Amino acid sequence: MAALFILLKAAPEEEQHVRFARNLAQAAAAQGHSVTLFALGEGVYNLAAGLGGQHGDYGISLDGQGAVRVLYCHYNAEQRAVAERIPQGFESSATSQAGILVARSDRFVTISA
Amino acid sequence: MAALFILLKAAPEEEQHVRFARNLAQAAAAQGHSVTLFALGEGVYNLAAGLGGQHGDYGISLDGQGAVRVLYCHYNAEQRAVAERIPQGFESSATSQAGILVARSDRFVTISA
Amino acid sequence: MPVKSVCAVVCRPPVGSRDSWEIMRFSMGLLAGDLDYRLVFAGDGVYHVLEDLPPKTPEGRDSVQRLLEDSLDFDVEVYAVEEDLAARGLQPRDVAARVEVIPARRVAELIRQADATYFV
Amino acid sequence: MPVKSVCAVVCRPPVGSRDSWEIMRFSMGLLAGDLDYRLVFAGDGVYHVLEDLPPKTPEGRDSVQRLLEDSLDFDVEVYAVEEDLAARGLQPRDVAARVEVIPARRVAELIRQADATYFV
Amino acid sequence: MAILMISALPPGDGERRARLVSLARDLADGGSVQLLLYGDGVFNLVAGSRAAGELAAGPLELYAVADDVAARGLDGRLIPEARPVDYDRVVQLVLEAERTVTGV
Amino acid sequence: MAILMISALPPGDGERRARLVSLARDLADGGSVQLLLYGDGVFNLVAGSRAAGELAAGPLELYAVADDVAARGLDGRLIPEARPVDYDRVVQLVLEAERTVTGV
Repeated sequence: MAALFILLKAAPEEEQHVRFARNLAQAAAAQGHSVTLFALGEGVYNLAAGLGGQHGDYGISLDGQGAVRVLYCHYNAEQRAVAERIPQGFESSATSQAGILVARSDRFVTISA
Repeated sequence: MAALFILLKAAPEEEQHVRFARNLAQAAAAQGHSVTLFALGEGVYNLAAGLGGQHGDYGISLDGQGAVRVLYCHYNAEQRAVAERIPQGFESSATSQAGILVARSDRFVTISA
Repeated sequence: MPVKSVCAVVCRPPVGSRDSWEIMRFSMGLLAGDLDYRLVFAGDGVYHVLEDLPPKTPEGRDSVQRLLEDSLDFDVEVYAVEEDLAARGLQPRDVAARVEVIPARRVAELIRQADATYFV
Repeated sequence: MPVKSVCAVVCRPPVGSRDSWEIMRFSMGLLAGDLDYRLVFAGDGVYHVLEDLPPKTPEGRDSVQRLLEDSLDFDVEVYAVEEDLAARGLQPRDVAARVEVIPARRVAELIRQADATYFV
Repeated sequence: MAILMISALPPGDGERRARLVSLARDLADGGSVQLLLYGDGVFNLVAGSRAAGELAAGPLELYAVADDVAARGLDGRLIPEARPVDYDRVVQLVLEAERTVTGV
Repeated sequence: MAILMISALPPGDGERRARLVSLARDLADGGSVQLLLYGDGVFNLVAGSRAAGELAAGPLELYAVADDVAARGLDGRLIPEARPVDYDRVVQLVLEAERTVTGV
């Protein structure tokens, strides 16, 4: 089994990238690989609770079915004032931790708008 | 004096567009023109309170110094779960109202990422 | 003099991002102001008028196809640029009904007729 | 086999959006993992290495110039593509100190040496 | 007819610039076409660049937001055809134009 | 050496595609280069398009995310060189590659 690190730097608006990141992460996890998804920049918006609103047609759920480890850049979340709206299951992190986790991974792919 | 309608469809991340919209709106208002700025899509994020966070280096203030009328698409704000974070001075609106306001304006410019 | 006519030129592809969806939705609002509104698909925007574009996205929300239908139902004139279709391997028979295929040079004419034009 | 080397190729312009700023900041974090990290400016990315780029944006925050300086101070190898500079009217004398100007074909070599490369 | 185009087009997107110049040619017939560049779009006007050559060859009056020129360290480096403007002048350009074309 | 490129490049951005193909040529020397397209990037593979011609002429193995092909109504319309893949196969491609190049 391998370890995969995915950097997601795309807003919910950019559905193609968020969808690709989510589906890649879930497929790898389902195969038994260790998967880390790190949300950077606009990517942190994907983790904020309540996306979709009453209309429910906005945002792609990143809930990892337990198997995908999801972290986000706390600095970016604070800038956007969404830090307190990110659910518990997602881990507050920093770019230095991301660097350490990349070094422990077998593959590192970025997904960006 | 003329009436200017500005559509802003750019996230805070896209600083060049937000800056241009703000500076154009403020200069026109300072000359005595009637200015309406309508935030659409990712543009609504620019109005959410708390942008910048503790670091204060993110987002360009759109507070209109009173002279610029600022509206936003309520549907887009709800999708992004930021409707309740938009300060009072900014008006909740819809695309149909935007259409009526465009028809009452002398110039209509869009600013988009 | 108030704005009376508006032209939207969509050059971005239709499915991957919500960009064009959002601006097409906004533009429909112009009809509430009784504005003359025309919609042109050029560049990668021509993929919007594919007859076979599914009405739903993988997540089940309405795709741009629905907005295109709505626009046509409200009698918005919708155009697609011939050369841009051809460069993308698309034929006139691939284009949805009621969309007019025009040569690229006609775009300038449409822009000259509109008080305000915006590219997306 | 764990990732040991990473190459970032920045092709977007430096000031108008925070895109490249964010990815340069992220990439600095790779040094915490003791990764070999190289930074290449190509296309519109070459404007990042302009000697005269102001250190502050109009709103007073640090510009990418500061991140470039930081990268160089941490001994990150920084490259700019000669052909892309020339096409933009920029001369080697316009380029900030410690940035190495390389011909375009060298980029492929740098990519072959890195386990993971990402374009921005 | 006076037509004002407003854009922040990235200089590396040569196809988009070609489309803009070609459109300007079609529009210029019997009138003037102005191009106002802001943000990273002002990089298109650097003297000696391919982009500036293409834009200067078109039937365009060229304007650049002066603040954005300064923010990129480009003072004194633009082609002479490019006129730096402040926001008061931008407002004037918008109001004087009979047609506006944005995001082009 | 096996190198995997992953991209959603818009078909209208010919310069970016030219850069990608040229890079693939430089990288292919003595190994294989795979290009996985997702999202609107799969439009590049439509039979009869300029983009597909350029990509098929390069030293590239071409892959397209099958879901994204279907979501655009393109089933049966891609060039024969393009192999549709599901996400299990995408995972395999990523893990088998010795080098990854993303966002290209």
